[in-house]
This record gives sequence, C-alpha cells and structure tokens, in this order.
Amino acid sequence: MSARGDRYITAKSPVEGLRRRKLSFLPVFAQAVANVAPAGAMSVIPALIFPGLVFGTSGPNLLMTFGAAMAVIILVSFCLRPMAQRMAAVSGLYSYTAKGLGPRTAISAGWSAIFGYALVAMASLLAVGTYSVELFINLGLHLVDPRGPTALVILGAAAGACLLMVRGIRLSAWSTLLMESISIAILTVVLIVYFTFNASSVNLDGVFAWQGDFDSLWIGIVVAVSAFVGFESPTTLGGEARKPFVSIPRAITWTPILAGVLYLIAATAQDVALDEASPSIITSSTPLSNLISSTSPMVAAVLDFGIAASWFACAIASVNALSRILFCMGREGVALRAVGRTHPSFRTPSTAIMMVMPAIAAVPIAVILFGVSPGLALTNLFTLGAYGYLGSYILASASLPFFLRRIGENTTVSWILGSTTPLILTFVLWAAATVSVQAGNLQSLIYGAVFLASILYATFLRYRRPGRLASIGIYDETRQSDLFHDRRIP
Amino acid sequence: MSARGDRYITAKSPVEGLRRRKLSFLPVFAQAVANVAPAGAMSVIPALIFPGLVFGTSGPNLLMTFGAAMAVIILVSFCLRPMAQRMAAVSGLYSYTAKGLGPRTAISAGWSAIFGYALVAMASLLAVGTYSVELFINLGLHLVDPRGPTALVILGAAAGACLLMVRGIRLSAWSTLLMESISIAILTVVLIVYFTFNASSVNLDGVFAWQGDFDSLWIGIVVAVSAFVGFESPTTLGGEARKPFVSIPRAITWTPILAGVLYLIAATAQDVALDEASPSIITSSTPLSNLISSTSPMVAAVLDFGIAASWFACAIASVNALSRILFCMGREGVALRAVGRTHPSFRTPSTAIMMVMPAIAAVPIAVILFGVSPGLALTNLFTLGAYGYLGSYILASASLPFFLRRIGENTTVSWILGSTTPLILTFVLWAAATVSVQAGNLQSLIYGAVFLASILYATFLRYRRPGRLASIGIYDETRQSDLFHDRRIP
Amino acid sequence: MNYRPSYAGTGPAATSLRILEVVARLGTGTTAKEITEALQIPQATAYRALNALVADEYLARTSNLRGFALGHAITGLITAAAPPAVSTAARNVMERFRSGNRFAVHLIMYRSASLRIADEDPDYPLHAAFEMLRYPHASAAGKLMLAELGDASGSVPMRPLAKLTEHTITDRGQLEAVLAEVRATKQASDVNELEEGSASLAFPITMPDGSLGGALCLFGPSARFPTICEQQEAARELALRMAPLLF
Amino acid sequence: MNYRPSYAGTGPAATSLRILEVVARLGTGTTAKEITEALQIPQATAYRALNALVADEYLARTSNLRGFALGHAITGLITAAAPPAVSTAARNVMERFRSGNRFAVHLIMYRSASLRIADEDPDYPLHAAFEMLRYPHASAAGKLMLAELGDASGSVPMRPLAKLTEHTITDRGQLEAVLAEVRATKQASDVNELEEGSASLAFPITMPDGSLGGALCLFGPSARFPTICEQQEAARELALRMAPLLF
Repeated sequence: MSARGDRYITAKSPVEGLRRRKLSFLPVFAQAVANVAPAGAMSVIPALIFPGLVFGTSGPNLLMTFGAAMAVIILVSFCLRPMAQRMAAVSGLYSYTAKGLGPRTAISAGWSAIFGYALVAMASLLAVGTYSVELFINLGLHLVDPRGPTALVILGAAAGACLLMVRGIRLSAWSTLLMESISIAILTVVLIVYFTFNASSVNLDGVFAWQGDFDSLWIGIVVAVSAFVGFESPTTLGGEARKPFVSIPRAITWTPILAGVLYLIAATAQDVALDEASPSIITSSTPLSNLISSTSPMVAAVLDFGIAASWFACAIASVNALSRILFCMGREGVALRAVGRTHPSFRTPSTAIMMVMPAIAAVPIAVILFGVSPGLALTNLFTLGAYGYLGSYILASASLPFFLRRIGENTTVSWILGSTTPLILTFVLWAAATVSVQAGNLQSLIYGAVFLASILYATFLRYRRPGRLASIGIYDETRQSDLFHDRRIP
Repeated sequence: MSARGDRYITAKSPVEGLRRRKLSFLPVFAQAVANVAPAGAMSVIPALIFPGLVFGTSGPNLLMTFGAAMAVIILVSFCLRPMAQRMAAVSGLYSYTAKGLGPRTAISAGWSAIFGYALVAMASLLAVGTYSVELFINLGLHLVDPRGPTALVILGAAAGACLLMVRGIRLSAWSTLLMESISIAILTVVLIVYFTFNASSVNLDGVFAWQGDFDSLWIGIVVAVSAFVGFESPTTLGGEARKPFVSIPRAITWTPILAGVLYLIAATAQDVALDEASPSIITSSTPLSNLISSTSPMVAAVLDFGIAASWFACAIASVNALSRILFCMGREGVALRAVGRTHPSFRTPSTAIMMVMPAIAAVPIAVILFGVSPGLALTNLFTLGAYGYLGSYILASASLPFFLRRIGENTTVSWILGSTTPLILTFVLWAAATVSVQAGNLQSLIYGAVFLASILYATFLRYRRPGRLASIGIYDETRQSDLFHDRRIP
Repeated sequence: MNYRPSYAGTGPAATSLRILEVVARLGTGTTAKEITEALQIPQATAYRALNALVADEYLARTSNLRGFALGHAITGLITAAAPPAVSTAARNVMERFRSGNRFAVHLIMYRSASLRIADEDPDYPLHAAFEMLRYPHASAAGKLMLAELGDASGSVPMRPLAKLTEHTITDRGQLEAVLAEVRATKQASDVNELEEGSASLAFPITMPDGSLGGALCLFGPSARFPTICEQQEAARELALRMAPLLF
Repeated sequence: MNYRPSYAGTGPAATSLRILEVVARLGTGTTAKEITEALQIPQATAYRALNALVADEYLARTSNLRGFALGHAITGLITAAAPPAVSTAARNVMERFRSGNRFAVHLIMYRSASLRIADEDPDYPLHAAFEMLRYPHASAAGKLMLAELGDASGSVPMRPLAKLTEHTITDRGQLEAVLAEVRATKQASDVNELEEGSASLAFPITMPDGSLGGALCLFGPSARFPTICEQQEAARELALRMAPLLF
C-alpha cells in the first residue's frame, strides 16, 4: 500500500530533524511538572503575591482560591486533552489553534504562548539567582553586595540550561525530572519537620475561615491560576514523546491535579506558618526561607537549594517549550527560517534555543544589576507571563470544537467545553486586567500590545505572504514507519 | 495450518447432529426462565408450600427466606459461570463435573440432574392439567369429575411439547419464550389490578416482620431454593447457542436475579393478599386463582391460562435439558446408545425426547387417575425434584476449582467459591432431609436411593466398562469452521 | 525476522491484540500460561481477555480446553490486512510485458470484496489509487470485482454511487447492465469514469477454483483508448500466464 | 469474496478488532464516519476506541487527521497470522520433485521467528508439526531459522531447551556449535531429535534480499538418514528453483 497513501501520508515529515518518539512517559510528565514548578511556586507565589492576603484580615481564604484556580485549569486540560489525543503537536497550543480557529488566530496564540514561556523563564532564572545567593548567605558566606553574585549565578544557570537543552531532550527532561523530584522532596520534608517542631503553635482556624469579598477572590484566582501555568507544555513534545497520544494527554491531565494537591497542602501550611511571622519576613522575596532560617540556617539552606533547583528546572522546561514553538514557526516560514534548524547530531531545535536564551538571561541580569527588588521583579514577570499563558489558553480551548469538527469527529461535549472554558478564562483575565489597570500597573497594557502586534503581523501575512500563512499548523505527522509494514513477509 | 491442529481440533465433533450455533440469546435466556417458571412458581410455590408460614404466626418472613435462597442460587451461578465461559457443554452440569471431578462423580451429577429435570417436568405437566381444568371451571364449565379432563389435558400437553421439542430447539425455545412472557405479563397485570382494587385493605406490616425461628428459616430457604432451580438449564444448549460463551453465562447470571426480584414482589403481594383469605383458599392447590376468582372468575380464568402456559413452558424446558444430557450419555455409551441419535432433519436429540416423554407424562396422569390430591402431588414432585437439582449443584460447584486447574487456569477465587458454595448447599440439603425424614416423608430416601444407584453404576463401569467411563465428558468442541480460515485469500 | 515482543499497548484492546499475536506466533494449542509469560501480564487480566476473545470467537479453545487457536472472527481482519504476495517470477513476467508496452500495466488483487494494488507499474504510478479502492463502480478493476460478486447492491455498501467525474456511472440500473456485459466479455473498461482524461482496461486472473483472484489493468490517456484496446489479446495471454504464478 | 460485515462481537476488544477490520478493508484514509456507518456503533464508542487504537499505534491518523490507516503495532499480528501463500506454479514444482523421491518433502516458511508449514507432503503428513512450530531447536528447519536469527538466546524464548527425545540438544553451548555449522554448510539436519525414529534435512530458500524465507525439508526414517543425505544436491537445486516462485 506504500504508494497508495500518497495523499494521506507525506513522505517527509515537516518537523524532520527532532529525535522522534524516544521520550518515555516520565520525562514527558517531568516537562509538565517542571514547567509548573510546584516546589518553587508553592514556596514563592502564595507568600509573594498574597502578602496582604495571608494576614487573613481582608483576603479570601487560600484554600478556596487555589481550589477554584485548580478547577479552571482542569477545565482547560479537558479542552486540550482531545486535541492532544489526536495530533502529535510540536508547537503545542499554537498548532491546536491553527487546526481549530485557523492560522491567523494561531499567530496570536503562538505569540501569547511564547510571551508566557519567555517571561516565566526570565522569572525562573531570577529566582534561581535570588535563592542561590540566599543559600550562600544561609551557609554563612558574607556578601558585601549580593547583586554581582546573583547576576553571575543567573548567567551560569542560563549557560548550563542552554547546554542541557541543546544536548538533547532526553538529557534535559531527565535532569528537570531529577531536580523537580529533589525540590519537591526537600520542600515536603522541611515542611513536615517544621510543623512537627512547631506543632504547639499551629492554629488552623484561619485556614478555613472566609473573610474576604468576591472582588479579592477573582484577583486571588488569577494569581493562583498563574501557579498552574506550564502544565500544557508537554504538548510541544508530540514529535519526541515515545507514545505521544498516551503520554501527553496523561501528563496534561494529571499535572494540574498533582500540583493542585501540593498547593492546597502548602497554602494551608504557609497560611498557618506565616500567620505568626513578622512583617519583614512576609514582605521579603524569599519568605519561606527566611522564616525557616530563623529556626535553622542549615535547613533553610537545603530549602533554598531545593527551590533554586525547582526554578532551574522550570527555566529549562519553559525554554524547551518555547524553542519548539519557534522551531515550528521557523519551519513554516512565519518566523526566521533559521530557527527551524535542528542540531544534526543532538536533534534538538538548537538554533531556536541559542537565539532565545541570551535574551531570556539578559532580562533578570539587568533587573539585578539595576538594583530592582527581586521580589517586585518576580511578581511582575510571573504575572505578565500569566497573561500570555491565559491568552493562549483562551484561544486553544475555543479551538476544540472547531478542531474536532474539521477532522470529522464533532461532539456535543466539545461545544460545551469549548464555549464555557474560554468564557471563564476571559472573565478571569478581564478581572485581573481591570484591577491591574486601576492599580496603575502596565502589565495588561504590555500584553495587550503584544497581542495587537500578533494580529497586525497575521494581517500582514494574510495580504503579503498568504503562502506562509497557509503553511501554518505543522505537526509530527504519521510516517511510513508508523504504518503497518507492507513489505514481504518475513 | 489445517493438518497442524490434529491433536487439538478433532475432525468430527462428538455431538455432531445437533443444529449448531443457531440459537440467539433470547431463546437461550427463555430456556432458563422457562425452566425456572417464575410465573408458575410465584403463583404456586409460596402459597403451596408455605400454608403454615403465610399466616405469619410461626413462620419466618417470606422476604428474608426468598432473599437468602436467591443469594445461595447466585453463589451457584458464580460457580457455573466460569465453566460456561470455557466449555460449550451439551449436558450441562454433568459435563462440568466430568471435567472437574472426573467421570465417576459425573455419573452421580448427571443422574441427579436427570432426576431433577424429570420430576419438575412431571410436576409441570400436572400443574398444566390442574390449572387448565381450573380455567374451564372459571369459564363456567361444569365438570362432574375433573380427573378425566385433567388427564386428557396432560396427555395433550405432553404430546404438544414432544412435537415442539422434536421439531427443533429454535421452535421450542421461542414458544417457551412466548408462553413465559405471556404468563409473566398476565400475572403482573392481575396482581397490579387486584391490589389497585383492594388497596384499602392492604396491610404491609406482616411482610417485614420477623416472627419465626431459625429452624423454620432453613426449611423455608430449601423450599424457596426450589423456586429457582432450572436456571442452569441453558448449560445444555452449548452446542446450539449461537455464541455459547456469551449467551449461556449471561443467561445463568441474570435468570436468578430476575426470578428473585419477581419472587420478592410476588411474595410480598401474596403474603398480604392471603393474610386475609379463608383457610380453604390457602389450602387449595390453586390458591391465587381461587383468591382472585372470588373477585372475578374471568380474571381468574386469564390468570389460570397464564400459569398453565408457564408450566407448559417449564415442562418443555425441563425435557429439553434432560434429553440433551441423555443424548450425551448415549453418545458416550453410558446410557443406551440409541438415545445418542439425532433427528436427521430437525437436528434434535429426538430419540431421547421420545423415550422420556411417555414416562414423564405417565406419572402425573397416574396421580390424577388414582385420585391423589394435585396439591399434595405437586408439593412432593417439586420437592423431590429439588433434591436432584441440589445434588447436581453441589457436585458441579465443587468441580469449579478442579475444572480450572485441569485446563491450566487456576485461580484463588475459584477455590473459595468452589468450597463455600457446596458447603452451603450441603447444609441446606441436609437440613431439608432431616426435617423430611422426621416428618416421615420418603423424599430424601428416594433421592438417596437414586444417588446410591448412580454410584453403583459408576463403580460397575469403572471395573467392567472403563473405556466408556473414559469417554465421559463430551461437549461441543471447536471445529475447523470455528477457526481462522487458513485457505487461500480471497 | 525478529522475535522481540511487538510494541506494547496499554488499553484492554491492546492486551487482546497482543494475546492474538502470541497465539498467531505460537500456533494452535498456545496455553494461557504461555500467553501470560510472553506478555508479562497478570493472570487475571489474561483470563478475562482470553474469555472475552473466546466469547466473541476471535479465539477458540482446543479440544482439551487448555490451548487456544485463532478463531474464525479474526479471518476478516487478517484477510483484509495481509499484503498481497507477488513472487519474483511473477514480477519478472510483469516486467517483461511492461517493457514491450507503452501503457501503464498494474496488477490488482482482490481481498474480501476490495481491491489491493499488488504490483504497480513503477514508471506510471497510479494517481487515483485511493478512489480505485474506495469506489469500485468507477474503475475497470472494480467492475470486474462487482461482476464477480453478483448482487453488487447487497454485498458492497456504495449507496449512493459516488460521482467522481462527469462520466462515472451513478445509476444502479446502468451499472447492472454494464456488469452483465463484463460477465459476458470477461473484461471491463473505464473511460474517464475514475479520473478525467484517463482510461483503463482490466482482465481477470482466475484462481485454481475458477473464481476471480486478481486483474491485469492497462491504464492510459482516454484519448488513446482504442490503442489500449489493441493490447487486448496480449493482455489476456499475460493474465493466463500470471494465474499459476499468483494463486 | 463477501462483503458482509464479519461476525460482530460484544466487548471493547471486539469493537476495536472490527474497527481494524474496516480500516484494513477500506484502506488508508478510512474516516471515523465510515467506520461508525459500517459497524453501526455509536459515535462516542467509535471515537473512544479509535483514540485508544491510535494511542497504542494499532492505527495511525493520516496527515489531514480525518483518516485512519493500520499502524505499525498491528504488523506482528498480521505477519504471524497471515497464511503462507504458495502458488500453483510452486506447488507443481514441489509435486514433480516429490514424485521422484521416496521421502517426505515439506515446504516450510518463516514468519516473525516462527515456522509455518506452507506445503505439506500429502502422502506423508507431518507427525510432529506442533513440536516443530514450538521447539525450533529440535528440528532441521528450526535450526536453519535459529542460525539465521544469530543470537538465538536473545531472540527466541526457549529457556530451558525442551527435551523432546533422548537426542534433542538441550545444551546451549552445543546448540550454538551446531548453529555455527548450519551457517557454514547452509543446511541443517535432525536425527531422532524431534521425534524418535525420524530424521530430516533442511535446505534454505532465500528471499531476493538474501535473507532466509523458507526451507525445503526432507523427512524419513532415521535409519535411512544416509540415503536421505544422498538427495542433497537435488534438494539444493530445487530450493534454488523454488525461491523466485515463492518470494
């Protein structure tokens, strides 16, 4: 039947050059978990972004906020899952949107996703630097000015991440798995130990109390959602996963659930722990570490190491995902053709990785050298990144019913999911933007500008390069070797 | 591969001559339901055998009794199911026992089953006669002596049944399905109508009350179990069912459940209805009919027709099962070789049917002509039949683990099921026999004599005809046509 | 040739397919124990899957009830999926014929009421291969098959007849008339029916029992149809020579 | 040839197998709609089964994601189950050879590391066919296969080597030595190893690419083994002549 499938099975894959179908389930799962960085997020985000909330005076309670965020993200994963079961995407939500809502919308989804991954990668490197220096301090090193060492650590981390990523997806995925496991283990042990020693002073009343209003709940949910973003990143490994239609749907289904459970536990724990902490600790950029260091600097150092490892893994995972979207855009001709190149022996999108990594490292280094507060910078970078993710989630979720209809597998459920999920996400994004604008924050405007630019670019392509626009939506297609081997037996 | 499977696939089936794999699920299910005869049983057995119990003064309550009996029977069906899934038996429990506990034990199981089927068939014909005459009376016919017409009806029914059975399993199975459906429908409608019109006088208190002692409970269970026997009869249709490994396990799993539910409803209804009836109605041989006829003779006539139809179907189903066991025994040489013949065009074990039917018809005719009370005769025939069934259930249930071990599919669950179920059944049988002997009843002695005879016969075969003993256990083996057709394509 | 157990699946369907594969490999008489060992699956899983396969007759138990064999229900899948085998000798005969012929010469085989391209002309690959497989009423080779099947309406689901070109026969009555002619002349033709501008002639290759096993197809531009028809005798002779080499 | 949908099953495995059959029939590009129509099953059931089959790579989606094709995971089953095809021409050559030979002459083919009896001598059916298929180390044809497979221990699960007769080779070292000799002499023998009193010689039939495709086996009483060996040249010549007719 070899010649028969001409129209159906292309001879040469559009994403040729990646190491195909070699990645087993665990590294695929690690990509999702690392990009979410639950260890990092549960130690930084709640404490960082809820400084006013954790006091429990005017904020909604953490459990409810995280629970609602988890529900929203699970809805998104329900929307992505059917597409992940049907298409071995290399550029994730970008290619889903291309298949569902068309190439022009896909440009916006792709740019949003790249924006999100880039900012989270920057924030991750910044967190790596901050926690590493905190680690040195807890180990007893006396630093006159932490800015120099922080910048150096960021530079080193960026170089190391770059090396791992270029050397191969398996190496980078397994190292993220290792680091993420270490960090989750450390955090768990430290929290257990801390609570065991401080059990007497634990007061759980505040955790389950409802003291906020609904306005603060919406904002809380937006922030909490940002602790889950990245769970969708295995959708960029469709070309490299061994069984993409098993491992990717499974990874994006279970990551939000796993992360959600960890967050609910950590939120409860920190709510209790920080309830009695002094304001200086709560407003620091490494609150959990500071809190613990008042008990034991050595334990705090271990904790710092774990959190730094988690963020390092997150940086790798983010850039891995980002580089694959860029790689596809390069292949399609809607980005620089050069980023569509793969490394001949490591079979990774090395050009894309090498091109984005300097920019990603430059931002946190600049932040540090210009003396911006790391805490403030982290907040801004994470929140800005979350806009990008949410934007791509909205477009990809809305793609589901159109995607299924296009391939002739229309279902009613897909229309329900594909309409409610984007509506909820849009409401969340809108609520966040409104509050942000009222607070005089430029975040929503920056993301708005990026989104607008993507629309302009898509329009430009529409009229000037329609051929390139038409080529959007490449993925890891079925190859001859995936088919029943129609050669003579035996 | 045709020649390859010589040792594994026999060229000629040992049960050649039956119409193979033509019977769809419904007639298979009908065989089970008809043999249980729920419509007949729920109108006769509880009222018939519980005359002392329905008064509610010293008896255990009906719901609990039937519930316990249902549980026991479901245990038996769990034991039979794995064997039915693996072996397309034509002689039911006889061949299961042969495969599990060996041919000598199988002789006892086979004789017990034949004994059970024969006695239930006799009782069924008697019930057909009794209810038909009751029908004539309700229709206004004045009969001087009901014995003559009853005997004639029995003779006619036996002849009709014989004709249907010889003409083909499909014809007889579909007619039993039809009759059983009619009778269940009639009974349901009549009971609903009766209770709707008499709703004011219904008193449900007695139904749920526990007034008995455990001794009477055991006896009650034995009697109630006899209302379920026959559910296993599709295991004799392995050669004729279209998909024996689907339809037979399904039929023997669902029949006890369906019958159990009907019984629980009917027991409740009758308990209530007969609670207020006069002793003359309760002690009559057609109590439900008499009860209703006091309201409307026309409705009672319809009810009589339904019950008679149910028993007629039961007679057919019993003899169908019986004749197939005899047929296999004939083929194996442990019964008259002649009964192993099949009808050349109807493809039924016609010789076996023609040989047993006269004997089966003779007994109820004799009972009637000798003026024995039909009620007393029914009780004795049904109870005696139940001994046969229970005996075969005990041996077949105990076969399960040995059967599975012999075919290399040993499981722990089978040992648990295969030891507890026979123990419970033995206890039930023992309790019944004890009470029966104490009451001076010969039933248990008669069955004991049959069982002993089967052991003696098996011992005779063991020493005098070991070859015939070795040939025991034939079933509908896989044939060449069941295998992947290894002929040239297309 | 490689024994390594084939790609492992996760779902219940995959377990069943892998069990079938083991039975196909080891042949009639494969036991449950051999299956659990080969697949490294729990006994309970294996028994459940085995009983389901036996119930649906994809497997059958051997007379001792211990062993398994492939059941008749799998025949359809294997028959449809097994690639047609064309020996070197047969290929050589085809090649020699092609070298003396201007037109495309394809060898078709029939499998459970559908077509398989057994030997494609390397110089002129089939354009409309997909349509040929899917719409037998539109091609010469397809018509040969429909004529052999007899009651085409009952045996092939082609309601309504798809219109591939202006000339495709979409009327059932007309198709029946054409099929009757095919039966009479023992050859079938298509001019612009499968693909605009292309014509073909098909000649049956019969199996030893006389039934239709394959077809020899000549393809060319529809304008050259008369010239294609001149090859008739040579093609018939080739079909006769191919039969023993194929079936 | 008959289109009627094959025997319908009830379980999820049956649904999957029937879907595979439809795809095999209709070929690459079969859509979900065509499958639900052919099988008369609910869409949701079909989609679930299709996605499970795609996940386990028994099916693959075509480039437009609408269509399906048989995936590589099914190869093992089809390869193992498909019956070996022996054409009339090949059978005739076998028959002519048999008519001038006192001993049994069987044609064996190899499929995914197992043997298939492709053409059995009608006058002397194989007694030990089951053992031949199951225990390749004990027969001449099996040894040819093991020699071709190279590292026999890794590719065939035969731990421990079954002892069929007193003479069966059960020592791995000894077997390896025998296999090395088989590779060198390009023939294999078995004397009393498969069945007491019987001996055989096997000669490889190679495929166009040079790999082992089948074997020609001479069977006779072990007492006559020297006489069987005299047929060597004739059998080798036959194997050469059979190759293009088979592969």
